[in-house]
Amino acid sequence: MNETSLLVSLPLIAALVAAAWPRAATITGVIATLGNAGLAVVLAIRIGQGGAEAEALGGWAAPLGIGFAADGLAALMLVMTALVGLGVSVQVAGAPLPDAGRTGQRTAFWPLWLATLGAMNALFLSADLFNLYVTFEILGLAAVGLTALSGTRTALRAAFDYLSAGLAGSLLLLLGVALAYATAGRVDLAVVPELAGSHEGRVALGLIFAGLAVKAALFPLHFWMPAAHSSAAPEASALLSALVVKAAIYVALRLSIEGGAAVELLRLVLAVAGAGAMLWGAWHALRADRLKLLVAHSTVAQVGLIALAIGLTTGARDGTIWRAAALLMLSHALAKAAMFLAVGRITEELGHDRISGLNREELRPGAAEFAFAIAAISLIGLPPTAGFVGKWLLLDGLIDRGAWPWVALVLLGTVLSAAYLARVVSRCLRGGPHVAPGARRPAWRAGDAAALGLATAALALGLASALPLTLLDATLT
Amino acid sequence: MIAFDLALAAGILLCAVSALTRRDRTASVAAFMVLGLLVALSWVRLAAPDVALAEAAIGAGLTGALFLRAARRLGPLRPAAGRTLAVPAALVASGLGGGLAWVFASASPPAIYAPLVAASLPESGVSNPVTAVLLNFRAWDTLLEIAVLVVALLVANLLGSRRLVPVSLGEMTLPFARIVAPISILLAGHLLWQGSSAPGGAFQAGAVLAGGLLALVLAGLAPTGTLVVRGALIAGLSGLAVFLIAALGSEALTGSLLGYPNRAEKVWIVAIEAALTLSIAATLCLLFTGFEKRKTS
Amino acid sequence: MIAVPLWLVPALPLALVALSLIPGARPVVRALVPVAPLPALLAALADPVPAPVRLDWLLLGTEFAVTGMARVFLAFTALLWALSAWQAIRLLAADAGRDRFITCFLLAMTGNLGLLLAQDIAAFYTFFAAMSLASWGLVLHAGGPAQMLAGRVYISFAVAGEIALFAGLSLGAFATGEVQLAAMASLEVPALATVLMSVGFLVKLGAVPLHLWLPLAHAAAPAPASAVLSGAMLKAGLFGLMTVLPLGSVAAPESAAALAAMALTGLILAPALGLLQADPKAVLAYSSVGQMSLMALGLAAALAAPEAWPAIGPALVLLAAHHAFAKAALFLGVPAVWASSGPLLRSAVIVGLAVPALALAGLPGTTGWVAKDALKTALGEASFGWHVWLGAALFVSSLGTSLLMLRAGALLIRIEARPGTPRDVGLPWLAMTGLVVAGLWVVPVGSVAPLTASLQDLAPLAAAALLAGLFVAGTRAVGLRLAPMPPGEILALLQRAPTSAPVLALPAPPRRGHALVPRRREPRLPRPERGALAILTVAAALALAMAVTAPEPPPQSQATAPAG
Amino acid sequence: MTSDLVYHVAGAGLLAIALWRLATCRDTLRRITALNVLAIGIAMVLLASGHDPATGVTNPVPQAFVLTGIVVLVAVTAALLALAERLEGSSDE
Repeated sequence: MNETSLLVSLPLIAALVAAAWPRAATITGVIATLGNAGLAVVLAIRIGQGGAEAEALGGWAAPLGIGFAADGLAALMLVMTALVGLGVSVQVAGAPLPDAGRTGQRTAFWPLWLATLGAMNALFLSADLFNLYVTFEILGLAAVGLTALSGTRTALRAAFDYLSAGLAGSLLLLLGVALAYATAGRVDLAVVPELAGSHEGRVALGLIFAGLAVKAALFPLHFWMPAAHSSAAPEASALLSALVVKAAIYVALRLSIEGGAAVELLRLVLAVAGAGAMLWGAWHALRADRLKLLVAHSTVAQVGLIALAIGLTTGARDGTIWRAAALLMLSHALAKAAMFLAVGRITEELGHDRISGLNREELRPGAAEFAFAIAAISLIGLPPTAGFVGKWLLLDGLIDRGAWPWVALVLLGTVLSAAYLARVVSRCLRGGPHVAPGARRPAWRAGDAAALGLATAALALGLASALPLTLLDATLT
Repeated sequence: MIAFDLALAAGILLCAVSALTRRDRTASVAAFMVLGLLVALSWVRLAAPDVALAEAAIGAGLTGALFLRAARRLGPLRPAAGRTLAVPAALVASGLGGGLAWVFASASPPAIYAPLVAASLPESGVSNPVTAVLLNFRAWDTLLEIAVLVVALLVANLLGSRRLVPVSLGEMTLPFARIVAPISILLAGHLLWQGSSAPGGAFQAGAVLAGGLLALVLAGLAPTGTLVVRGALIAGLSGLAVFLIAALGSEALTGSLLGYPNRAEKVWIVAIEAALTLSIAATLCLLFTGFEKRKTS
Repeated sequence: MIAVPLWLVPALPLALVALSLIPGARPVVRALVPVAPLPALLAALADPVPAPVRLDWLLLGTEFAVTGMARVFLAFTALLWALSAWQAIRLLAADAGRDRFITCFLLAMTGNLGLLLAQDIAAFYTFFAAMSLASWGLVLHAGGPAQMLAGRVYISFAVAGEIALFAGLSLGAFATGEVQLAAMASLEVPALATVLMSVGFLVKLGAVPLHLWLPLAHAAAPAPASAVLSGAMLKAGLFGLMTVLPLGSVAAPESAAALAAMALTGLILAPALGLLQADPKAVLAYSSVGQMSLMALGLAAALAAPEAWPAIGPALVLLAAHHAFAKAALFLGVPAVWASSGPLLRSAVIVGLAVPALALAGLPGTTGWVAKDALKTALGEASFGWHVWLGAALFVSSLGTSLLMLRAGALLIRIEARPGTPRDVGLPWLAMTGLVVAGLWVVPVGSVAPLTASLQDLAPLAAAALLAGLFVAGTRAVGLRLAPMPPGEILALLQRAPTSAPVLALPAPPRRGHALVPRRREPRLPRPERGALAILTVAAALALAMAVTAPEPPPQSQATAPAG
Repeated sequence: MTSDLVYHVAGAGLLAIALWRLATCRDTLRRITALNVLAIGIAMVLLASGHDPATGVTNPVPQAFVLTGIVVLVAVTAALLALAERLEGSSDE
């Protein structure tokens, strides 16, 4: 049986099992996540060696049927999802259950996460615009479930805003797909260059990108995102921020590569919006008074950076900048998941997540703070992390082109990200008697393993960045 | 006929405005349901009877019922506080709408799908082209669509939305439910069976079946124990399970995901559709009734 | 000689770091720390030099090789790390934080050895950063107020230096399109990049006025850490400068003058400030500032007169190696003094310490004299505007060093023995003293020409002795007593305003009482319709923009591109 | 003037009304209704595009799209309404 088929069906089957038998949910979830990681790695190795693969589902070829396109970019995203999923799964499965209230939360987590995983896998492989819309709907709904998991009023409010904004976004996407059909008569992904050739088709692409911008929380359509990501449970936030947002960015990147030089205008919009997001997110992260809010705003800024990279890709498929964008997506996913998990631990330990109250009694920071610091290094883009290699490639490409204003913007964004992350890291290093009354060091010692593992992965991927880059070479050839 | 089309379009727009501006919640929902029915009618005019059936049953019927439930629970519309940018919004929206009307009207899709469908229909195992597209050519879309229903079920389960308390609708309820329920089962079976050759299919059948079940629930005739809810949940999940197993099974047999074995396509499709019908009915029912019994204030 | 694969040089200390994560393996790690630099030593002494190693999967494609003068640097660096590690594990055997210290020590060692081998800028920078940042842990080790202050100053300078270095390397790489470190010395590298890189290295080298961290850090760190900080890591800055400056290819009189100004300031300022110190380690640190300034002066001369570089280069390497051994021997000698309780033993140790001190002062017949003479000869070949000052500068340097050595000796004689210091901390010191005598013949510096000593060479020493004698006699006669000055002049003065005990604990958050109470403020009411309006506007704008821009003719790839 | 054009315009009109309402109204239920109207509008323009006035048949593929869209929408609407009701219920917690 083919890995792609298993990648898309196994998580969904596991989601059904976990939903039907809540008692077996944890074990099912862990096994499925592990299996998914294995499949993704096997597929990535095969694509890395043998090049991109295409498959027509049911034997019906592209315009009528739906195709799967498994190339290097898709494989990289699949592995990224699998890795982050693995880390978060370990965290959720290993967490002790302090009270009965969390039992229900945890059993409800697994089917939602597995559905998210299945939808992401299907989305990365899909080569059909309408099919993408349907996967977005699964993803959006499951992500809202994850947001609402903690059950607090703020989380529910954020989940509602998230779902209604997400639905508006996907309806815009659907409208674009409808117009694409009305223009070109078909909706497979290969239609994009043809769309870019006519006025109607260009409008369709514009609507699709507007929908994607909502889904990706791209400035100025990010209004729903900080609330959703900061009010959810830490594990859910990790998944939402690290993975779910990437789905829309991935599609934007894919369309941008497919469309080539003909979608120059859309790319310019992406780049400008990305620059705006970088500054806006950084500004709010600098002013945030809660740790989770800071991290959520940093997602806005980082997504902006990635969008900027996608926007500055030249139409050529052999350019370097889109590789930089892919690598930045990967590093952001790993680092941001680690960061949210670490924040969850810090909050659990201190009993609050106010940045002003982060000082610890003794000077020695714990493992969670350490994980946060490594993740911060990767997000800022210091060597030798994956974030550094991504930014390096981006700057390299930009300087090659002589795009100095963009270089300055990227550097400014980097400095700002260093500034807002330093707010946290420096405080963790300071001493002071500012431990909350309810503070306790949780007995669960292994709780930092996932955050540390993910942060280390972001670090190690920087050292071994040749692996993802070779994999990306197998894209769209 | 153009006069009829124009009148219909005017009615549709009127209903939409009414649904979105009436201050009375019930009236607004009623307008929305009428809008659904008129839209279904217009789609019959556009030679899309399958979609019209689905819109009438699901879009107007079930969604309307959901809205009614919510309208009762959410209480009256509160006057909006704060300034809204009504005029600029209206300008932008009408500009976008006008532009879209122009763009859609000026675009004429090249005939790419029609010849392909016509050529492939004999191999699909069914003679209704819509069913062929839904369950054979683009069955993957349909599978994921069922997954959306399942995830919605999971979210509703997570939220534990308030269980519907059967209310007595007067003396008519019981006989009404007793008549409607069996009819809906018969109708669902008919729709399901004829779906392979004529308008109809799993979604329409499932929606009709769900309507019958809901009539029973509302009349207080259906059992409402935890076990029943759990059984309904399993039934709701089973549709996707069957579809996924069929997908993987077909891959094992033919080497292609959702590529049914030759000359057995119809059996596979009808089997999947049967499972989907039950599962859709259960899912829609559960989405309406909710999971957890809470005190209603 | 055993052929060592070069990747083993950074990998062995790194592997020990990884091993030290397992609590049960830590005694083994402690025992193995002194052997960790062994591959580096073998690689440096191997003849012929080991083959280069390419690791394409690492960073941007990494290459390790032993090239040119890196061999000498590698040799003395490895020796220094090995002997310092030996003393560190003995000295800190009973210290609670020894494992943390050893982890930082090993990381810094990895960085220091690795940067001498790295051929590409990414690996070089990574190793350099690892060295600088891990040394922070060495400075902070003892955890007292002085360490906290030194740590804060150190990390500020280190990070600033790292940023400058990184920016310079990036600029250089973008300008040349090369990621090879050797390309950074080419003439295509913009001046700004060279300046930034140099600033990064000058911070490490401790050139005035970027030296402020140095006396603080050296005084605060444990003695073996000071030995490697001063002996090995300062040399990394010199090594970096020798790598990235366009030495020997083009004359840069302005840059040379600027560098020379820094160096001359250092030559004069270091002894002046160092003499006022009360801590022997701080005195030694100021002497390092002076010595490094001398090396910077050599670089400045080479910048001014490129044709003299072939002579100056080897002389600088010689001087670096000599200073490394001598200064490390002095630092390692401090614990040996602590360990010597009886007056007899004490005087034996002081006599032993006189060997590196005299070598540093340039007593004829010692390595210091050989090295300084080599530099003097080399500088004599250069001819440019201000070369007439060089002789005077060399004299001042020797005089200053001699005075500092006398001061350090006087302080060392008086410091109290610390009972509990293991006796065997003296062994690595003895080994290092042996290297001071014979080291230049161990490390592959090339031929050291036998020289004849002239009476003139004794002049600085004699002058120093005279001055010191006069000073001591004068103060005795007048009954004057000088208050010692704390290390780190300007910063220390700033720090005078007393801060309460834990220095690193910065002021508490302003709203002390409210900081922890979650504010029950309801968040601002969300305005979902504003979001929808934004979506609508963006969609309409995008659609309009796409509609009015001219559609391009369908590209050629249309026919060939079924996605993937 | 053909009937297709009428439905194109009607569909676009639904889109405009729904988008306008979405951008000016804060009430949850009304917003959900507006999203539903938006979806109906999209379905209508899609079907009208798929309709071939010459032969009088509508292409089955857009029909399938619309059918899928209807089912997806009822699922999302149910989730949205459940959320809205929970929010309303927990307002005084």
